[in-house]
Order: sequence, then structure tokens, then C-alpha cells
Amino acid sequence: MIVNFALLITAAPFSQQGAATALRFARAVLANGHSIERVFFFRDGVHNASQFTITPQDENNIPAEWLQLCSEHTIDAVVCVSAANKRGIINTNTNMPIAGLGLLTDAMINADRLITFG
Amino acid sequence: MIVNFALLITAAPFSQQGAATALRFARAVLANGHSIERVFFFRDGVHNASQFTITPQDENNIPAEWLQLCSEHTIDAVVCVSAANKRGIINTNTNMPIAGLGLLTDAMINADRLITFG
Amino acid sequence: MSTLHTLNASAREQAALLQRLLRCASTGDSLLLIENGAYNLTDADTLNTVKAAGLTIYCLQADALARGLKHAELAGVQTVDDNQFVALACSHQKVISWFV
Amino acid sequence: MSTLHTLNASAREQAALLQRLLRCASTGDSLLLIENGAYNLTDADTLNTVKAAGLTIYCLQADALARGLKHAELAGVQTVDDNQFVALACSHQKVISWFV
Amino acid sequence: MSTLKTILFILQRAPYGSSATREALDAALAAAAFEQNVQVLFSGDGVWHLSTDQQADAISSKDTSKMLQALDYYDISDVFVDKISLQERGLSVTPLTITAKTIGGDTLKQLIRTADCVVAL
Amino acid sequence: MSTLKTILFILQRAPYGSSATREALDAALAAAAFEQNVQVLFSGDGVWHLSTDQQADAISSKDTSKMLQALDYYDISDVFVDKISLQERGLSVTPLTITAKTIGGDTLKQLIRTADCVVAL
Repeated sequence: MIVNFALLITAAPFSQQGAATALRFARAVLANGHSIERVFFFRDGVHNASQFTITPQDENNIPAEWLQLCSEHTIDAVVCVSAANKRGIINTNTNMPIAGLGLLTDAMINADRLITFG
Repeated sequence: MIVNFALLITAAPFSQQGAATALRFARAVLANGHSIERVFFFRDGVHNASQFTITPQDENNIPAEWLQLCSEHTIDAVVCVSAANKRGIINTNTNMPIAGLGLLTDAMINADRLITFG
Repeated sequence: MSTLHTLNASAREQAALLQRLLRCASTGDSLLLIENGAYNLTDADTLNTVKAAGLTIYCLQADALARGLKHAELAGVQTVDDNQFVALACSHQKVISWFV
Repeated sequence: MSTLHTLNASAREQAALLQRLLRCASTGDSLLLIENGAYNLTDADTLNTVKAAGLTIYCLQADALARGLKHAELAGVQTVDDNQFVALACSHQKVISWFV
Repeated sequence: MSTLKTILFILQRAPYGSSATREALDAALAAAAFEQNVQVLFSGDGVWHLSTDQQADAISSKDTSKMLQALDYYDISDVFVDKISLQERGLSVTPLTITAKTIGGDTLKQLIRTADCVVAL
Repeated sequence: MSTLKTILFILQRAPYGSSATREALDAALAAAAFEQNVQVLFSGDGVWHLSTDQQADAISSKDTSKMLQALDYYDISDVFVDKISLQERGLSVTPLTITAKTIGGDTLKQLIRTADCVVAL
């Protein structure tokens, strides 16, 4: 049975491990034939949508990895507008639009499972 | 006796209270005739240097307040370059230059007191 | 109808968080230790408390390996890879994530 | 030669942090409760442990007021405003900030 | 939107020290605006949000206890508070800033079991 | 730079879960590069940094125990580890990834007292 997941990401990409764990989980969801209803970036998780992070060559650039994953698999990824505004995330990437919290509710309604990474 | 303070800020401006507490402390330092050797923004504290935060009218815009305080009192404020790069802080505001951790050591050496707000 | 709880912190540092989790968990639920939660593998008292509450304990393998923890087998805790993490999320009715 | 320690967390949630602080603190040091640390005003056991270690306890007034805590006087803890916070930082040899 | 879901938000962080509960409340109100069955549980240091006499202006902040009034406006009546968390902090259910039902033991476990989604922020 | 200062960094966060200790080490090495008297104390879950057999590549991360080798390169020899934190975690001073002196009781308090600056990250 295909399970449809909503992912809520509240962890910042570099300071905490949660965003990296979420990325691995998302890849495993797809690798196992399940689906992702939406990835919703909330609270400090909005920093995963930053286009300006520069990481040393021997370290992972988590925001770049999210962008690649979401583009490759046309995953619906959304950045919470109120959380983004307060944290200075202004970039509107066509693959990661900034939108309201209603889309989190919408994802909860339509997904089979919600999982949070903080 | 005038005491010369170095302030190390590791707290993000919106998510945690530490940045707001530091701002009040900095104002009280100046109001009491003491001096500030340097404010050093490190770890998630680099988000205090974001020029892109948008806050609701009834909430404080902590990054804007830092900028105003540092400009008005010509406080030496520095944003850690490695922490900023990893967190997508790219703006180079002339009043808050991005520089290396050596300037944190330098502040510790020259100040009478170091105080950290995380 | 059981729940998968994930925990990303060590009870030595975040005792209150685990206590809240246990007040909310029911017999038959599962606990997956992730990230710093893997350090609980070294804490027999904590593991016993969780087991006594009727929870099955798992640990995310990558997190245990990264931290040099080889205690899972000794502690009778099953390690799971990312695919098995997804399978656990599918086989439980819902997932509650407890984090710092 | 004494130290001012600041603490921004409640011991109910962050017991281990306070324990570390106390292992590092010496008799004659001071502890200033700031931010969520103000909640320790409601925790007599914690306050007594700190006092027994020979520390003088202060609480940042603004943080106690914001949180509706009027326990300072009852607990025999002196509240300080921002100016007095600066004065404490000046009158101690150094400041160590303990935070979550 | 065919299905009505029961979504439980566990608010476990103290006010003012972080933005956690304010943003969690934003999410809860959004879910209520979608006419879902929204429930709220205060636990741990989160129960301090219900404490009376908060003067947020002392730290130039917004009074989060006022934000809680919005729960009623959005017809969120399933507001619970963890009994043990209250007891540990010497708080009692009256006076609290809003009406909340104390919950503990098997009733608490039952609340968690019957929710479709649980978010602990 | 006339004065030589003793700067103590207290590293109290576990590896991998956050970037706290990595960034604190960056600060410690910067201080050492300025030829200050740098000291490091591992405490709480920070002592896990000294644990052997870490395989950071399992989570595509950098091995923080390798970063610790830099302490020696910068001639930082005052590396201490809180005795009680070790004991609580069932760790002993051998084998640890780097040479560290266990410290506790009055000796620990004395270390804190004699430092000019203490940063607990």
C-alpha cells in the first residue's frame, strides 16, 4: 500500500540535525514507492529555503539538497510566509514557493501520515 | 570606573529571547556610562544582521534595532563570516561588517568583561 | 492503532521531555531513538523505564553508528535503517515527533 | 574574584544544565536568573540547592514581570533592573552565561 | 476537503523564551480556519502560558496569554492542560487565563490515541 | 595585543545533534591562533565528542573527533573533561579520542575561577 506523507520541517539546516534527517527520510519515502503530499518548512525550518548558504566543500549544503530533491521529484515544497518574513527569508524560488499556514493544514488533511522534524 | 564590555550574541533574533535581552543590556551599558568594545554575532546570532526581516507592526524588529543602536552609538559590530556563510547571511551592511573569528578573540583580549547571550 | 514516537534527545539532558512522551504514550506504541536520542542506548535506566511503559524501542542505525554507539544489541534494541524508519512510519497509525 | 553566572532556563526542563553550572560555581559567586530562568523563582528546591552552594541569587525584573511571577520577594530573591544587571556584571570579575 | 481530521497541538515550551508556542498557535488557528477538529494540550513549561498577571510589555513583547483568547474566537474548545505539569509547577486550574480541562493518566493517553495528527512544538 | 588572557571554552553539547561544539571549537582555535592561553572543558553531553569509533559518514557528516586533533596542532594542551559527566555516561578516560584530564570538585571550581573569560557553548 502506498502511504502519502506530509513532512513538517521546523529545524534549521546547519545548526540542528533535524533537517538532514528529514532529507534522508524523504529520499527513503520515495525509494520505497511511497509519496510525499507536501514538505512544509516552518519556524527555523524556513532557513532550508535560503538560496544564499555557502558551505565548505567537505560539508553538505542542505538547502541545495532540498532544492535538488524537490525539483527532481516535483515535490510540493512550501515555505511558511509568516515564519519566513520574521526570519528574513525573502527568496521566492519557483520550486519552493512562500505561502500561508493553510497549506500545512491542507497537507495534514490530504496525507496519510504527518511527520515532524525539529 | 568605566567598564568595557565585549558582547557575544549566539541567539537568533526572533526564535529565542536572548537577542532581545542582549539589546536591552547593551543600551543599559551605554546609559550607565560604560563602553562596548565590540558586539560579535556568532552561530544563530548572525541572523541579527539580516536586512530582510519583516515583522508585524506590533512586534519588535530586533535586527533593525541592532542596526539603529550600533549606528547611533558607532558601536563596533561584527558578524562571524563562517557562521554567516553557512546560514545564508550575505548582506554586508557598512555598520555590521562580516569578518573572521579573530575579531572575537580580539574583543575578549581588549574588553574588561565578556558576556554571552544565547 | 498504535503510535510511533520519535525522540531526538538524551534523557540525561532532557529528562522532562521523555517524561512528557511517556505520559502521552500507550502500551503497544513504539519509540524510535533518532539523532542525539541514540545516546539513550547507553542509559539502561531510561531504556528500562520505556520498556516498562510497554513501548517497543528502536534506534536509527545511522545515528548510532555516527556516534560510535554499539550498545543497541546489548540493550536488546533493534536498529533500523532509513527504509525501515519509513516502514515503521507506515505500520503505525501516526507519528509523534518529540524534539528539543 | 567572584563570578556572575546567568541562567536562562528552568531547572524543571533543564536540570542537567543547572547541575553543570553548580559544579563550576564557587561559594561567593552570584546567579542571575534571566528569561525562562525566572521560572526557577517558583521552584523552592532549586533555589535552596543554589543557596546551599553558597551563591547569591538575583532575578531580572523584566523577565519575572513578563511571566507574571511575583515569587521573588517570597523566595528572598532580589530582582534587578537592566541597570543593576550591568552593575552586577561590573562588580563581578567575569560573567558566565549558561543557556539552552 | 472531504475528510474532517482531529489535529492535536502539544504546546510544551514556556512563553517569551522562544517563539515556539506563538507559532504553534498560528498553526492551530490555521487548522481551525479550515474547520478541522483542533485540540490543544499544554504540557511541561508550556503550562506557563496559562498563568495570570503576565506583563509582556516589561520585555517589549506581545502578551501570549492574549493570543490564547483567539482559541475561543475560533471555537477551539478542546483545550487541555497536563495535570502533572500543573502540579509540578504549583499551579491550579483556577485561576488560569483561559478555560482548560486538566487531563492525566489514561484519559491523556486516550486523547493522544484518538487524534489523527499530533504536532508537539 | 599586550595582554595574554586565559580563555576557557566549555563544550557541553553532543556531537552531530547540533553545530554548537564545532563552532565553539572554531572560536577556540581562533583564540589559540592569537596565542592566548586557551583551555577547553568537555561537560554534560559534550563529553561524547571524546568517544571512540565515531563513524560520521553514516549521516554524511564531518567527524568531530577528527576536528579535536586540531587542538593539539594549535598547542592547546589544557583539555579537561568533567569527571561526573564521564561517570554518568559510563565513559572512562581511556580510551578517549584525545588526551584529556579528568577534573572535578574543587579543582574544577578552581579552573573556572582562574580563567579570565569563560564561554559555555
